[in-house]
Amino acid sequence: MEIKNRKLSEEQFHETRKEVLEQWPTGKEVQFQEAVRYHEQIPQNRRFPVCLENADRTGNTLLQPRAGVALVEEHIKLLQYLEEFGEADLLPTTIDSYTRHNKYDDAEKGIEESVREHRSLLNGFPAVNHGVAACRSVNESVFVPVQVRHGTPDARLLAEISLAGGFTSFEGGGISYNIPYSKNNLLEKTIRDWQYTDRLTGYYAEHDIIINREPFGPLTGTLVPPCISHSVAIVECLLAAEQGAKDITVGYGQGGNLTQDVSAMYTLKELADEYLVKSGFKDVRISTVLHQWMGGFPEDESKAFAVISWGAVAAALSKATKVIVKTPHESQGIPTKEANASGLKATRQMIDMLKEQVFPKTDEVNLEMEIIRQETRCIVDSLFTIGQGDVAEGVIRGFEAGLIDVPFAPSKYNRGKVLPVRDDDGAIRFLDFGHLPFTSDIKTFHQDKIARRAVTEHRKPNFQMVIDDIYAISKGRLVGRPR
Amino acid sequence: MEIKNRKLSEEQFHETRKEVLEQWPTGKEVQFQEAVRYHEQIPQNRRFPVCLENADRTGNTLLQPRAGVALVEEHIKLLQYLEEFGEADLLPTTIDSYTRHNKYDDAEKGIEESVREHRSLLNGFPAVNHGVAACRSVNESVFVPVQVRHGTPDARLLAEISLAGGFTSFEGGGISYNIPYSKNNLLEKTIRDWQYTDRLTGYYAEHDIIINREPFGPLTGTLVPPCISHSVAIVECLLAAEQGAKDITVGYGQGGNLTQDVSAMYTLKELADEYLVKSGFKDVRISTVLHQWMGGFPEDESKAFAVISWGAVAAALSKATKVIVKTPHESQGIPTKEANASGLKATRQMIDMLKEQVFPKTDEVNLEMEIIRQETRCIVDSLFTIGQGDVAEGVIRGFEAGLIDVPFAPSKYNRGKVLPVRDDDGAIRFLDFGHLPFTSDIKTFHQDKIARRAVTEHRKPNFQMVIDDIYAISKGRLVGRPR
Amino acid sequence: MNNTVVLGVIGSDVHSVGNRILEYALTEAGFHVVNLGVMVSQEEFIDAAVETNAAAILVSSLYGHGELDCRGLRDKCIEAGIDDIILYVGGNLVIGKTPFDEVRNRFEEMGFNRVFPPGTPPETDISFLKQDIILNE
Amino acid sequence: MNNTVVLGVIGSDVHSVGNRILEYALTEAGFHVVNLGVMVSQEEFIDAAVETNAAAILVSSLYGHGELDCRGLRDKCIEAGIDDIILYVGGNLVIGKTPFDEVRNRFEEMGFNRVFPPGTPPETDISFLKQDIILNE
Ligand code: B12
Ligand code: B12
Repeated sequence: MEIKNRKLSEEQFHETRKEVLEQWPTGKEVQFQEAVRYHEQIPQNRRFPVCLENADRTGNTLLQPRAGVALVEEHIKLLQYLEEFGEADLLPTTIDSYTRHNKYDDAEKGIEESVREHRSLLNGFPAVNHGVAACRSVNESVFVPVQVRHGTPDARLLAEISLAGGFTSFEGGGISYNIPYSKNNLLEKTIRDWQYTDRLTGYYAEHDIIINREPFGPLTGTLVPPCISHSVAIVECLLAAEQGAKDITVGYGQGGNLTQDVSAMYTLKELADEYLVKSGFKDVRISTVLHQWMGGFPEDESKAFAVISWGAVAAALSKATKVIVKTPHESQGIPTKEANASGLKATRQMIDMLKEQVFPKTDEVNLEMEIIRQETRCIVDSLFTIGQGDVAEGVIRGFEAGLIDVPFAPSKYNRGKVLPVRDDDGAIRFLDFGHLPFTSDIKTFHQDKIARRAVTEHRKPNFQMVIDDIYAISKGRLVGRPR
Repeated sequence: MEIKNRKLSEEQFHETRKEVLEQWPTGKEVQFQEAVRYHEQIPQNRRFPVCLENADRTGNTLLQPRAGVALVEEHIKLLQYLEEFGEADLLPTTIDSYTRHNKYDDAEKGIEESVREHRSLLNGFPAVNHGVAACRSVNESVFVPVQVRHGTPDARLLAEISLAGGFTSFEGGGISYNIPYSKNNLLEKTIRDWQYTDRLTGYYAEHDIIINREPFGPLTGTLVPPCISHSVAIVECLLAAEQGAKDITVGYGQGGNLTQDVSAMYTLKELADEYLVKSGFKDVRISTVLHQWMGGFPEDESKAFAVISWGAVAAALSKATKVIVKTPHESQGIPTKEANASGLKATRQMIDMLKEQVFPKTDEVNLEMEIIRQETRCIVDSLFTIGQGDVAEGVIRGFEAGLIDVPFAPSKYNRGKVLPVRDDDGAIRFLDFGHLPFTSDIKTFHQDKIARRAVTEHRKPNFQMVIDDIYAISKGRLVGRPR
Repeated sequence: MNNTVVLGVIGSDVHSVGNRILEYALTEAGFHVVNLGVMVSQEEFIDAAVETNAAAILVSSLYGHGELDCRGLRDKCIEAGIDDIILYVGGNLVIGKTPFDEVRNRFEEMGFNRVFPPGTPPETDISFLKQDIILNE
Repeated sequence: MNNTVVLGVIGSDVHSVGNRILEYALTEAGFHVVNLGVMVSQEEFIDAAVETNAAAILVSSLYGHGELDCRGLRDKCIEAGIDDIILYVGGNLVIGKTPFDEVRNRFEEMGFNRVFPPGTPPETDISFLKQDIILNE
């Protein structure tokens, strides 16, 4: 299968479409023209792109939780609760893991068992099984825009059904929903499938319906250095834009060192804009999202509140367009609606208290920003090179060659050579560069930083140090110092 | 009564001492030489000055809650709980309000009713009524140092009993425990009484027992501009040092704007050192304490966690020696031990996550620090001038003249002319300078800052704006914008 | 309408911020406020109310000793011949976070006409106060 | 002691971080680890265990579908003739914060020998594992 970053022709698109809509009975509920008319009447307050643009214009950071349960009625109640008592600005519909792996049969069983046991046995909302009308009733039951959040390598049917179902934003991408979310899926396949999903978004855009698209920023959520997630975000922006997406939110998972996090957020939008313009896309609106710490959480709920709050600080001080909120139940399981609302409320308080404050562009921030820019450009440019100018081909070959490599990812198409570790200040650096195409200056920068930590800790930097860092926040610190 | 900042002679001291120890029957339990011997055998881990010095040396910020209940056994259980489950580094014994006003009869009734009703009807621990032995059993029942925290204008007997009772730190001062904590007490009287208390500390020091002293930093806790609390802290340092205190912790109540808070903490120690040295005190060890937001708290506990966390951030990033921790029950009432521990745990998580990070000395910080220095010097120097070189006399005349003036203080000896208000970034400025001896440059600085806010809000800065700011944090924001 | 009200913080309580704001808000709302400030004894409240012929006494208690401090206030009012005066109390009335219904009961039993939880905005007090004074006349 | 153990994350679960760490820790502790990685079916677990003559199967489930995914694993073991193999399960086994006793019961009933709560440090698993293998031999 050869993949190019080329817009799917209308013909190709419609051909595939037929197959996609046949994957599950609910596929036949999708009628594109009718869906466009449905979207036309959606009020402004329920349109994702509109709310994001307002937020950027007024300098507000919007709050969005994660949430999804098996049954429609329960899901609606959950969202209404988060809207009313959690004061969420944006809502999610998190999809269950069976649907994410296109196991609609298993999802069906999960629905049935959930009905029987009066509790959700699925870890999300099985939107495909529920179908178009159910999705619309979800969207219509709240006052704010709702996004589909998932982790689905092949999300074509999910996109068809949920967009026809009135959702105005769709998370994911052919890389970010493959590498961290699956084991055996070829990148060729998932990128192709996401070209379809993006083309669908573009097709809506051709009919004046703007759907927000959001590459999944945090990847594995575990010590991902900014340049890695930035590179994936940029590539996915370029892939989406090529298919006609007009409104994209690029994301980043908080690392914990404020200087690095702020620098990452400042460069994220800048670099996305830079590459889009360079590739000729001048009308794509870029907004940003910061994910509160995505790695392992402390068990104690009070401590979890501090982690949540620190994420809120990073989002507020870096002026993220929106922040994805964790809950005090994070380390334990899918949160109750109350726990979910309490994460939102803590975040709200912090965001609003910090509204007037910005993190200054100090020398340290400028240095960090410059490093992130250089690293990211090394990676993305090398993808263009190896793809002979085509970034779709480039990213596939790049993963093969390890020019880009996501730490701890489950996919066998990810090299898994790169090892991240924190430096003495808690910023995330590279202990092992694998095959990342970095200049020797960049490498020296990382090595020096890590060497300083090694001196502090009187030990060699090795896998044990990485493990200590993986556990660190859940054990109450940022840097996994030896005890 | 004429007051000079002059060390009380041993004679004067002993004369007063007799009277003091007769104020309540437990006074006769105090035997100075025996108390010194008792202190000599207190292990290092229970000595406040030792722990503070260690913290400063290793760059740690120590955590201290507030806590106190009516009965000895319950109080001990409370402290042990906060030590074990709250992981507190330093413990408090917060004194009840009757004792604070020397109403030992009322305290006795409170004790009796508490016994009868099996719940604490006092808002703190009545140390005077309980006496020396009870205090020792409190101190001996935990592994970390314990401080007496109160708000007592005349704390002479409390100091005698609690220091003989093995406490190694004593909060308060003749100004900071008068102006915000009482209505009719003459400054002459409270300063004189605190000279006695400081002299007692000095007397212990002459016997090689170093007791930590801590002027109460936050004053009324409500929009107090840094220069006001800094000035009081400096004056109380000078008063305490003159009487022989050797170990002093200067404090500041978080304002909420990070740049201002960090600048305040950086200048607090610097200015205290500066004035001590200038006055010839070269062997006084100064450490710092940041109080998490001391004004009105939000009712919602999740939101309270965010406020607590933001205080922890300010303490960590400004490298405070210790932080005084609030609880999620703050807006409601004296916290349960669980709520108290949860405030500690959230703070612990934040402090430890931020251990490696410092707030950079940006231009904004340098400017803010310079403003605080200038303002504080204007005030303190004017006190020396009006006191003809004597700062005790100076501060008394200064309060009379409004050269120093604490916002919202209940004391009738406070002018109450000064009005603070936040600027457009949330920093605390002066809306009304009252009679503060500021240069016109300083005044212009404040006026410009406030004018910018007025423009943003399309309204005149007036008392309504101040009220909006007083409510702001409890309503979920820093700046009280009109709705 | 008799628009004189006596305001103060009872006992050894020095929390002065809310008191300032209440004075301001009540005055803005047209009341004649006799503000005794903080650390006010029961006797001072009653003397002021008698002297100014006030329609209501507004007692604040924040610091936790409210229960101990407020007991017997209604009786003292009766002794002083102002049996029917409106008594309000508000603030952090008891020690520790307590279901407000319980708090309300305790203070209503002591003879307070209305009891307000922490964080009550002045607008609420004021609208109740106007109604109650008119009804009481 | 038979030191071969099969390790994997069951079902459609892709949480790979804990799996990496467990592999590392078990290997360091002297086990021969057959790590099947993430997204492992019941059949794959059993085939690997039979093939390598493993002493134990260590199942992780983080994502919440653990209950649905783990049912019947013991029966399949019996069918495959490895009736007595030690079965461990750990992670975030059910949906939502749940008292761990309840969780343990549910999984013990399914035939797991031991059930571990989230956040169990590898040292704990390892010391149990050594004991249980020796006892089982
Ligand atoms: C990082 C993370 C992710 C990353 C995973 C990246 C990757 N490929 O690994 C991403 C972002 C992709 C992700 C996705 C999802 N996640 Co996730 N994730 C986490 C998180 C934050 C940390 C997990 C982790 O790495 N911990 C660190 C490692 C070292 O610890 P560990 O995994 O717990 O493993 C240790 C122990 O548990 C133990 N252990 C584990 N297994 C076993 C087995 C045995 C036999 C023994 C003895 C011990 C043992 O030893 C391990 C080493 O110390 C957890 C919450 C948390 N813990 O804070 C949620 C969490 C596990 N995820 C959750 C969910 C629901 C999902 C999603 C469905 C999507 C969603 N709602 O966002 C998808 C699922 C995708 C899929 N199909 O599996 C839920 C599960 C809910 C539940 N059980 O009720 C959790 C608990 C979060 C929550 N509270 O909602 N996630
Ligand atoms: C600022 C503050 C202080 C300052 C006060 C400075 C000053 N002179 O005013 C300082 C630091 C000095 C202080 C000291 C103490 N405080 Co204090 N303090 C607070 C705090 C944080 C805010 C109070 C405030 O100003 N709020 C803002 C104003 C606008 O609101 P308000 O006071 O609630 O008043 C409004 C309403 O309640 C209502 N209202 C009030 N009274 C009335 C009456 C009527 C009739 C009506 C209708 C309405 C009404 O209208 C007001 C205006 O909107 C509160 C906790 C909180 N709320 O977050 C604790 C709090 C009140 N303090 C408390 C305590 C215990 C103390 C101390 C004993 C010491 C200690 N443990 O630290 C001392 C007591 C000293 C004394 N003798 O009184 C406790 C009381 C506990 C309880 N009831 O169980 C509280 C609740 C904190 C806590 N959770 O422990 N405190």
